[in-house]
Amino acid sequence: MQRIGVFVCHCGSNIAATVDVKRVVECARLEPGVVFAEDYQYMCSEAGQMKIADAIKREGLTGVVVCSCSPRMHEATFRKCAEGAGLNPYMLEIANIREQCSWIHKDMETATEKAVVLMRAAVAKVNLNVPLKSGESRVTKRALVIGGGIAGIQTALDIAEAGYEVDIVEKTPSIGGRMAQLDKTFPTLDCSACILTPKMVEAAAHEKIRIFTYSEVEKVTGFVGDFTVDIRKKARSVDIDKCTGCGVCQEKCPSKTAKSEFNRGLSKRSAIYTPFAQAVPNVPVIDREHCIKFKTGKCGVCSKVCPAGAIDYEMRDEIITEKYGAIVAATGFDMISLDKYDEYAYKKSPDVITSLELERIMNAAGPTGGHLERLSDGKPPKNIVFIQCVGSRCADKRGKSYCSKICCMYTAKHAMLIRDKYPDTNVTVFYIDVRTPGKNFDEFYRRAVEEYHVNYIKGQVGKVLPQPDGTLLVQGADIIDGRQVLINADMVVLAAAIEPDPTARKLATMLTASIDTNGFLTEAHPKLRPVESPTAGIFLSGVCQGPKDIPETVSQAGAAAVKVIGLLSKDKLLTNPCTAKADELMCNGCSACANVCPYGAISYEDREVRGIGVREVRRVAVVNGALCQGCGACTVACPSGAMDLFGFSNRQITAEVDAICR
Amino acid sequence: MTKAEKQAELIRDISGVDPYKCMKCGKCTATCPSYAEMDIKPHQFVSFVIRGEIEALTKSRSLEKCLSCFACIERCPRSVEPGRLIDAARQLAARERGGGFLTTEEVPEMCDPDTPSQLLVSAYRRYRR
Amino acid sequence: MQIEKTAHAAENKEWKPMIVAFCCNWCSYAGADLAGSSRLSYPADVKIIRVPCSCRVNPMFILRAFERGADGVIICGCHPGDCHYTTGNYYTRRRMALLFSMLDFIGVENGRTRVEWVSAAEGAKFSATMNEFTAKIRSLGENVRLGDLRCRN
Amino acid sequence: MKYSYFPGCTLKNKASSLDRYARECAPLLGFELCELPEWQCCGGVYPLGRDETATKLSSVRALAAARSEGRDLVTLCSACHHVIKRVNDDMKNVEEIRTSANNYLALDEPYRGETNVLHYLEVLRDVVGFENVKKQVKNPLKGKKIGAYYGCLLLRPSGVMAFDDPEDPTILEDFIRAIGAEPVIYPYRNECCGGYVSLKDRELSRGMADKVEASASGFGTEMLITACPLCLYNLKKSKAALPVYYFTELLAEALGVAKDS
Amino acid sequence: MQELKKRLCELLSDGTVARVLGWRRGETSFDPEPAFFGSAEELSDFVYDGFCGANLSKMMIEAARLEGKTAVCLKPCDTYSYNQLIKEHRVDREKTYIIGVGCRGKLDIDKIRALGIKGILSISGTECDGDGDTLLIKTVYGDKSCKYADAMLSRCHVCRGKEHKIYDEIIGESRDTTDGDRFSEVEKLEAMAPRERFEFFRRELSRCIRCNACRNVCPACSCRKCVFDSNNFDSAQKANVDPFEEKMFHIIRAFHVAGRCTDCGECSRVCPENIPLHLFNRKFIKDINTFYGEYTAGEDAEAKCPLTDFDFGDAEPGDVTSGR
Repeated sequence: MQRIGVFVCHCGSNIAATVDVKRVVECARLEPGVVFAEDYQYMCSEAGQMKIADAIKREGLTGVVVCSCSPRMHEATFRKCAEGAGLNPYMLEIANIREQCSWIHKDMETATEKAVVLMRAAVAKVNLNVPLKSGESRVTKRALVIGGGIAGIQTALDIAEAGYEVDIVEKTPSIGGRMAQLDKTFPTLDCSACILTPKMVEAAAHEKIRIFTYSEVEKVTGFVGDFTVDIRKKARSVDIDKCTGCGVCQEKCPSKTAKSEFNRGLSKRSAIYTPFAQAVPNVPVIDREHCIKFKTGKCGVCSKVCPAGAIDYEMRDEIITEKYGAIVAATGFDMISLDKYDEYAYKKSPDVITSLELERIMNAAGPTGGHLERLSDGKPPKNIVFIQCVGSRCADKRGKSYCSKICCMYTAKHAMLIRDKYPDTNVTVFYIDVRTPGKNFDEFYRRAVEEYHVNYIKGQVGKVLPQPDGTLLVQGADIIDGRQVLINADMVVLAAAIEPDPTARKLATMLTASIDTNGFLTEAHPKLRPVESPTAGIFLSGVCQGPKDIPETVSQAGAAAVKVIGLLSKDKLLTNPCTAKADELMCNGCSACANVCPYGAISYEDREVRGIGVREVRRVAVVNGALCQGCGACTVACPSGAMDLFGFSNRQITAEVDAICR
Repeated sequence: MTKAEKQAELIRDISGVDPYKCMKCGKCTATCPSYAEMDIKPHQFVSFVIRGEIEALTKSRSLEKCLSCFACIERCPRSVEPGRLIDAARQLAARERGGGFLTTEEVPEMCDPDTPSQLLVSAYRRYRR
Repeated sequence: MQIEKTAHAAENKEWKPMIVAFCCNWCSYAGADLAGSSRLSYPADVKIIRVPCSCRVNPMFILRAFERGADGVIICGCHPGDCHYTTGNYYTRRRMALLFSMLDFIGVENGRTRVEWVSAAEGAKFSATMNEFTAKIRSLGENVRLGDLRCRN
Repeated sequence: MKYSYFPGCTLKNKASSLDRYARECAPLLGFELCELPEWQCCGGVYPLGRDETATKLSSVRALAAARSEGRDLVTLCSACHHVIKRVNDDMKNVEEIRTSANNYLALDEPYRGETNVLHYLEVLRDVVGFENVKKQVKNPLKGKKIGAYYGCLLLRPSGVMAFDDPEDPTILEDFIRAIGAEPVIYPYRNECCGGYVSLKDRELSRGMADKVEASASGFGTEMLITACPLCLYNLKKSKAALPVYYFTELLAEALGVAKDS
Repeated sequence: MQELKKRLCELLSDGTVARVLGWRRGETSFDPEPAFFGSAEELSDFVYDGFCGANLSKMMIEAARLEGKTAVCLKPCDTYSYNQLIKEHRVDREKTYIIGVGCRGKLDIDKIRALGIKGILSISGTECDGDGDTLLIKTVYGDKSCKYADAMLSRCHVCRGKEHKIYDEIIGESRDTTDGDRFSEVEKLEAMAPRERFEFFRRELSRCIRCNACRNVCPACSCRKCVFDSNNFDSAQKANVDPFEEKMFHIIRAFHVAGRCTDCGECSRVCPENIPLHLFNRKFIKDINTFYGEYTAGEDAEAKCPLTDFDFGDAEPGDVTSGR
């Protein structure tokens, strides 16, 4: 039996004016388990707290009920006070007789009756309270960043600058990501490589950062502060330590049929290759599918010409296992496939290209050396049509329901750059809406119209009809004029929707991080916790969470880094003690609880279960206290009631119900 | 409910189109092969239904000019499918006028020796009740 | 308890409905606090039980309340999409839709059960909801049907 | 392999060559078309209105008849194929239409969209296989540059028709290759010829057909093929006056089925 | 049945399985009971006929704990239950050899009695491989007969099909016996006034004697310890102290199996008071189908249970009950 003390606060006249506090005290004395009750002017004052602390010691209280304001106000205060007096803080409960009683009722009789009921419910609950202790878990002071684009690089740099070790895992042979493929960036038109490559080099040179390129995360176990991750380092076939990056191998490689991923398939590359000149690390990989040596066993040219002897055809995939305290997903995006959009003739005509392809064409290191030309005949285009929202904002099965966010701005950029460099070229943009919320964004777009006279037409394009003479007849609508527009273009650029990189889905499963219907990783709270995943210790950086431009990506990357630093700066993590726990004897092992857990906190183990007349190995649910946030979804999903929640147990809530309904 | 509102509802019922899904991109008009002949353009149909201006719709030349080629239905990114609205408006007009857009008397002179029966059947179905 | 209640009725005292409100800690309980600090009154018949999330409310608690003589049970949680635990209220929504439909099926007036989404900023909505719900329960009267289930078969 | 066969009104008179050659070629390709005993005209146009039931009944009868024969239902004419496939989809998925159609017809067993509707070309592609068609070809149409004209009805709406990629179809091109000729891709192959309005508004439809033929000949097409009697009629009237054939005519020629049999 | 028996003997003697779970001949020709058979000799008592309605899948939970493989005879409808148990990790597929047995509808002795046939001594025509439409019944009052279909369990009239959803081999033919609408009873009740519905359930449920037969037979209701037997909700069984508990029990029982119930109908089959308990389950199934899209528990072993799943656009509880 508990020894409970009840303390009723007057809150000046806030409570006492409407609730007969003396009567509440008297009624409290009659409740089972209550050994002491008193009232006081201001329970939260130092004197009030002293009264509670004294009573705990003097009366040997095992539980306390404070009838006062909302627990959201002073529960923490009173629990700290109880702890100071040697009582487990979770043995204290609040009966909210101010916000939920005295402040909303006028009649003293009614308010007092209700206050008594609320007090009884709290006493009934405390009778069933048990001391709870926050667990502790160790924090491994190292972070993992998955994805080596601008998001991943920035996050890693920020974490490393704070003095923590960071590993970057990147699946392609070089870090840099999509930003490395861009020519210029909006709204300032500075060169993408000029601002990105210094960061890539800085990351590579940073003593706290390790970079695993051509590598993928294979397996993740553990929980916040203590993850264990298997990383597959794919066989590069080139010894990263020996290679000097001289590039002779790429020059001499006889197989030059593979399509360059970096140039979006618009040019060819050798079988041994670095994706681009500024690659970090500047060490090539052998693409075994295209390598003659791997296909036929004969060749070996690269090995012969390599002055450093770095080529190793025998190299195998290697799995390394490492521990991390926090993981950041920065898996980025790709453009959607346009196979199903052939009304725009993307498959039929080489002169219908995506914006990212145009980005490569405009780039000095790109397939055309930076000259704007048609891929079909190498002629400079005179009429270019841009089509917006190809696959974005679609309610049909072909496209994506969301706005890809970056297309309006990069199209304005492309239009402006083309008009600037090739003033004779006519540029038309078909748009549905021009969306430019961002610093200096609308000004940028207006410049395209006002200074560069880009022809913006509100309307979509219905069909692009390739003509026998090689031009492209663009049939669009101008819905402001209410007419159809026909333009004889010689290049059409499609602003294809972006989608999360396909690896995000697999990764989400490994991390037990949730993804939305579009494949974006879900944030813990859309407003208040935008860079955290609902799974503790997993953070989100960049487009893997939702469409973003570069400035937004960088700021989110920084925010994710701060969250990681905050986590890694702790030696130990205190865990919320109000977590779920399964009664092994009753658990069916049916997985219903795990299916509703938003945090992946529930796993199953084959455990030897011992009880009266029972001793066997069973599959039972095990809650990881470090991950569980205590929502209780599992307790209701569990049919047998084996799953219960500390602090809000089935018996406690039932007791409250009973106390109210009597 | 006014007559116009009733008719608007009827059109929405017959067509199954939710005009509020339209984001006014104009792809229907961009794609329509006979847009030039139309007084009310395909993308405007939605607004007429929303505003309840059904009489203008049922009197529109567009009803006869629509080729029922389903291109606007296929390419509509919001699955609004304006072609259905046009068809529903044509239905409504045909039902109201009793005889529809085509009288039996005028048919023979429209035919030639090669006219496939399919054309006659479909014309009757499109233009008459 | 039953005897007491019957005696109560015999004395012809004014009947007061007994209403249990389960409120999630993050939104609705805070909404109730806001109703209080804004002095937006609602009947004292409503007694609130704080739960971490609406998804913590087990149908057993609801039936238990009815068993013990409650006249109405209302569950309040964060608006869909705003759950502190991301998805809790979506489960609540399904569970309660099915449970209430079942109670309706066996002939218990569905006005006695309700789910309402109340955010921490919606003190006025909390108060209005409770006023409305209490009025509804008053119009339905004492929970005789469940009483029937309890004692007269 | 036997199929129930719905020829449709036009194939019984104006478009008899579409019908006859299709039947004659079938046995050479290992299947047989068994005409439904009592079929009624499909109406030529799929009624889009959700409250239209009466206009869908003839299709339902044909579909139910095929079900009772336990066979898939094959059609040739694009319009019949379009109408019947879409009605079938309604009967499968739209409860109101299913209920009211069944109430009207009072069949022994309500029809619920059980029949599989196939176009002749789908049989060639998915059952026979174009490689096998190719093996049967006796007189390959070597060197002929043929433009496929799809029109609207076979392809759209793709969700229901599921015939081919509505924007980049390949079935007729594969067919053309199978009979030894060379397909020509031109952008108007899936644009409308204006067939439905050619009775009332000849000028409008003529304009459409002209565009199609101009585009096709611009890309070097020597002849057009189609599966639709209405398209054929309409295209034949256009300015460019390219020869237009039913695909079955060329199939018969390639397989060596005598032209005048 | 001979073919089935022969095959079972083979499986036992070649060591493929350590035991067989099937039905043993009862005292009469119409009360076979589920039983394990450990050897070919024991199989002499094995029977499989129209009265073998019991769903054996639940017993496979027990079998999972035994050494070696168990061969189990599952009818098409039983396979749904078995799949559901796989999904809930209650049975061990690796240790199970599933023989999909043919079924042409199972018989209900009470249905025959209800036809006015009393003093039954024996019944023939019940073989599963037979195709006679008539049952011949020897009674103390002479020979009687009735139609096979008229003697079928109610659930067989709304059978979900003759397809086994999971099996290692199939022995015997199955027949589709559906001739009724699964939800018609539920719909009939829904159409009643609330008062009438209330009276209906009060009448039915007042007969409940809390024998727990429904709970014990139900393949979904398979908790190691039932919530009604635990102290966690202060709801441990107290013999009729509070009659509300019976209602609570049946509502909660149905709620706990909602989305998991395969509608096998065993609860109603075994209820000694003939309470139509399946109505609760069907109501949930119907609601789930209406609110969240068609779902058949146990159709496969992967699909997510509707109650541990959600959609952002789900209906609100208030809309649902007010029939909106």
